[in-house]
Amino acid sequence: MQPQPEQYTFDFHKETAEIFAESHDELKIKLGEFAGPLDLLLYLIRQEQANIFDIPIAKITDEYLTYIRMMKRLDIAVAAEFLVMAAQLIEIKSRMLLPHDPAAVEDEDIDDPRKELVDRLLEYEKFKAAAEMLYEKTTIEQAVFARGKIESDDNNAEISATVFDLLSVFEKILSRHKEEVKMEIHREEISLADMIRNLKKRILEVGELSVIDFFAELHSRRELVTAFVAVLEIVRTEGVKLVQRKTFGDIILKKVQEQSG
Amino acid sequence: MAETAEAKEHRDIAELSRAVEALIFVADEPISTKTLAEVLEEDREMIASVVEELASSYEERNGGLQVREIAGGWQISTRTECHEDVRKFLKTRPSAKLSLASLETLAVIAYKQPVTVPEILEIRGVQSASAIKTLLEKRLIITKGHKETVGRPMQYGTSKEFLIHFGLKDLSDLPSIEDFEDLISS
Amino acid sequence: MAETAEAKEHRDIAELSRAVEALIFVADEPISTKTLAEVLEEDREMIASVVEELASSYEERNGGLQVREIAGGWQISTRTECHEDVRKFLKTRPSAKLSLASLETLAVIAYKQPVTVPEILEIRGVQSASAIKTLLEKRLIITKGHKETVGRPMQYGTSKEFLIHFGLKDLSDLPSIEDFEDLISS
Repeated sequence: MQPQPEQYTFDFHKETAEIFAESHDELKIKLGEFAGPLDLLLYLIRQEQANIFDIPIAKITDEYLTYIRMMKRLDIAVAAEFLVMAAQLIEIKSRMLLPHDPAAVEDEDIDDPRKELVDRLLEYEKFKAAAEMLYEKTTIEQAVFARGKIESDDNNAEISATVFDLLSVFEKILSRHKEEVKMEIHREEISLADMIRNLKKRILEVGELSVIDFFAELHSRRELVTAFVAVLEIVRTEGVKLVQRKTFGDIILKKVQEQSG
Repeated sequence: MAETAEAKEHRDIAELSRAVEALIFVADEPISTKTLAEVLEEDREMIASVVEELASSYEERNGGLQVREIAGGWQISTRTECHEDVRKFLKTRPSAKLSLASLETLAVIAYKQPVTVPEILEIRGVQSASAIKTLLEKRLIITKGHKETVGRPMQYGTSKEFLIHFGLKDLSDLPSIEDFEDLISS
Repeated sequence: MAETAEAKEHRDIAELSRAVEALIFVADEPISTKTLAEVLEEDREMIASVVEELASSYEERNGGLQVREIAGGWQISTRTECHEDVRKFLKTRPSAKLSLASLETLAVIAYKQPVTVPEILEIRGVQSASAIKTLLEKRLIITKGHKETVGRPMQYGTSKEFLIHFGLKDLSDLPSIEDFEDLISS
């Protein structure tokens, strides 16, 4: 119940959440987020300088709920796990208020409604400390550099792969494939009649047209088939002939010169 | 006769040391004593002692480089003292740090591997999906097959890149999780 | 006073030499005296003498590496005497590495097996002939008999080595899209 502004800082290498309290019910978050409900709980317990084996559950629950409410007010999405923990805290709090069963006095430790939570917090705290250790190690490693690329690396421009890579690559191929299929369906609308008209116009414009060039403009197999049929059709019905200047050379579609006939 | 043999042996070790140094240099990943022994067709113990000797000669020389054991192999790298100059030259900043959520998830995976998503959730008390995705993408963790329980959940473990990234020789190089318990309770 | 100044200068040169060595080591290309001088904010003549000194110390040490002047810059490289061992090693580098084309082809084969070359072409949209050859050579895939259709094309599937390389117990252990669904949607 301090009326003065107070400042809480939480220093995990300035990477994680901090809560600034300007007045008792006007909390402000600074930097990041808590990594989870257990992270937040540990923070609140530390702030109260409470013994983890004897958590002042009513007080901590109130503070926890204040934090959640504040997040909501700031439009920060509150992960479902935070709400689940809130419910658990309220439940523990209410069980703590129940009168003690005098018959169970000897089993007090086991019956402590907080016990399960304390176990989880202790387990979690170990890994949090391990995370901090990893953080320190990676900081040291960032000061060490491997050699620059040398010529021999070029001979081995390969990547190593994991099962995750295998699956993501497969996913990518499938989506790439889907796009192609979509494109093909889109182009299907080019009819044989359009293709013939198109082709005829091109030949009349320039006098002759390379089949290879014309086919190269096409994308889908269906278009190629339509174009192929169109070529046959135009040779059969219009004054156009096929010319090949050398064996295996390009085939030219040539307008038949009327005066030469 | 004995002297000649000795002289020959001395020359051989120097030669071997040269070859070892050259191979560690060209390898683009830490190179194991085993691979070195195979390529050089030499006894593994012999190679091991040559590498140790090489590493300590770098140490004595106190230059800009070091030979160090990492991720089950040997690597030549710059010394930490030179990091400012190197960074300035490479124009790099310390690479993007992992978020707290990713680090926590990685710590759980490192110590509990092989471990499933629900098991990580149990310890962290929060979903770790996006952290796991990040760690997979950064290749710090790899899948370790399905667990033979209901739903056959995927199991995860740490990768070789994990060891390299955190400067660890192998997993046993990690402090034990119980050490943290003592740290917390003290 | 004079002695202290001298001591300081000596320490500085050692430090400079360390930095120069580290920079030459991390540079992708031969690094010029000019660049070194700029990065280290030092006099060019000073750097030139430090580099020369470093090069001759490598010479004296007679190890597996040399500092040499090439293409207007300085570079660390292996000594020519070691070329046979180096070449041998580069040839035997872990065969477990794959190009992206091979990886794609392998992914298609793994998830669609048994599968023929035309079917792979259909899925990847690119010819996979050389990738298939590589995968066969690396023993990651094997032939699975002919498909009883027109032309009786050869079918391919993954091998036992594939399972070993990717740490899978059997093919059912291959992750499915569902396994990562939670991760990907997040």
